[in-house]
Amino acid sequence: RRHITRQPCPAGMNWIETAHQCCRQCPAGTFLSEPCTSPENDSVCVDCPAGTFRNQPNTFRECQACYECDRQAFQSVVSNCSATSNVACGCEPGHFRVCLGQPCSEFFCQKCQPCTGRLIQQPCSDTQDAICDSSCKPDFYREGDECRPCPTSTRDTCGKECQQVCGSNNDQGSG
Amino acid sequence: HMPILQWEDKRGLAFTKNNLSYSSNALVIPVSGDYYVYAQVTFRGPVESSTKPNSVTEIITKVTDSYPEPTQLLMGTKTLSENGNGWFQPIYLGAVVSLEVGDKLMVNVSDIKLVDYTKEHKTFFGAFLL
Amino acid sequence: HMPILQWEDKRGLAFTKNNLSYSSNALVIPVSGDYYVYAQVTFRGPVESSTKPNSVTEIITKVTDSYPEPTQLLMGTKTLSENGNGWFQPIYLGAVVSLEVGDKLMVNVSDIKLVDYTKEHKTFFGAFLL
Amino acid sequence: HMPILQWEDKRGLAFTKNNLSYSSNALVIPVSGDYYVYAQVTFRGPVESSTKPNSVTEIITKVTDSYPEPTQLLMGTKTLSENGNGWFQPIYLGAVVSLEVGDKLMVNVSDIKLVDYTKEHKTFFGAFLL
Repeated sequence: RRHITRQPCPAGMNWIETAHQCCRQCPAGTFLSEPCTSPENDSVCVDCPAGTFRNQPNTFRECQACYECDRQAFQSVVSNCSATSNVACGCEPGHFRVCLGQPCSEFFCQKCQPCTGRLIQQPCSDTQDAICDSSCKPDFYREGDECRPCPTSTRDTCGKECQQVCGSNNDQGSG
Repeated sequence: HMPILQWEDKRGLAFTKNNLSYSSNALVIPVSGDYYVYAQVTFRGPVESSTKPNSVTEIITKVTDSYPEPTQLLMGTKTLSENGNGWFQPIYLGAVVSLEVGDKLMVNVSDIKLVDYTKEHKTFFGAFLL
Repeated sequence: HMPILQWEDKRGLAFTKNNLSYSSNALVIPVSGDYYVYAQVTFRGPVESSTKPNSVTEIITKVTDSYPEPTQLLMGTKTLSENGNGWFQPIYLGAVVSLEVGDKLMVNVSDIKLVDYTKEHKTFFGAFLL
Repeated sequence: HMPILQWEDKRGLAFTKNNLSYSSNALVIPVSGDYYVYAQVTFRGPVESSTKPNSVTEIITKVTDSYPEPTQLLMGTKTLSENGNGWFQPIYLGAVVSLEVGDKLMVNVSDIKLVDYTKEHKTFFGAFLL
């Protein structure tokens, strides 16, 4: 038998070593269960079992296992795995992505900073932490790099900074 | 004992051959001999429900019907120095061990909630006869 | 995709045998079968031109001519907690995978500038048929 | 040179077969060929007599009668970022190397006092002919 060397196959067909010939590719969402017996007849393609997918036409003997979203680490499912596409994950509300290198296929979901006592310049999004205004909101005074609410009752201690911001309010309040 | 990991043995890259079979969380040895046994577990954190661990441990153990106690074959243990935000720590183990037909191989971990199960190529387990 | 490592396949400890050949950065599979595939990459820093990475990643991938996307076979990813001065971080990966004749195996890394390629015994890549 | 580790080759999980023998701290190669050689060393600290190291290193070396200098086959080196209190750091190495009959394989470490030799499944060394 003339040894059939591996020839390039026409478009939409792949060389199948075990069948020693070109066979039609299986469509996305399926895998090659049985190669064709001759280039004319079709390969036997079977749907990807649940939890697996193939997003391209192929002659693989199995489908790729779907990834899973890391629910315990605050990830959420953006789109479920289907026979033709892998799962897509994002971050739960109140969290944003911290990428491990580019492309951002590996990432953590970190808690957004709360901007307590400040105006929010840019709200937290899936891909970026919130950006807080540097100055404190009205009725808040600065202590270190935090913004604290003005004391409602005179019993609370009110340091110099607090006096400056909240002092005038107190007089009116208790007047 | 430490919790035992469960494994996918059919879908994707996973497969069992030469009648090395997988049942109730263990690889079952079909033929006595020397095997190269290996496993990688990728640990990651933080996860909401668990406190910050200071170490992670992976152990490949053998259970033999004729002996009540599991035998620890290979162990990798690593302290964590990450400072609170996200961390990843893979541990790979592999060596030749003498096994008898019917022996069961399992992977135990210090804390199952810290195991990154999301991708089959980050956490895996296998063996082959020499 | 992540950058692909290039390998020395002739001098020193490197060799290719049993017509497992090396061409354009990939090990080319000559015979279909199950292979134990392994690679170690030693990462080190700091290197002046790159910012301090928070992690390093090594992935062994498979490319098949007839499929447009590479398949990730094995991945090791580790966050770095070293505080700025000199650091070293080896990542070893190894497992049995089913490969077809003509498949190509490559090693991708998160940042090629961080790879310590100065010594062949610190960063290496290979496979053998079972 | 770095200190050489000594190994238990009889009791417990240790064994030598296919006349791969162990003498004066080295595995002696009985038959020329390609071997998958591997070793894991678990380092731990602090130990009272040694200052806090900033890194640990494991090297598998080959000594050949016909060549005076040992050849470094595989090396794993890792900086330590743990902050002083108890730490563990396993290093696994494994690869295929071409060996001649009579070659001796040894494992060297940066500091023998830091090696956790207490359990055989934490620090181990072996090879098998392909």
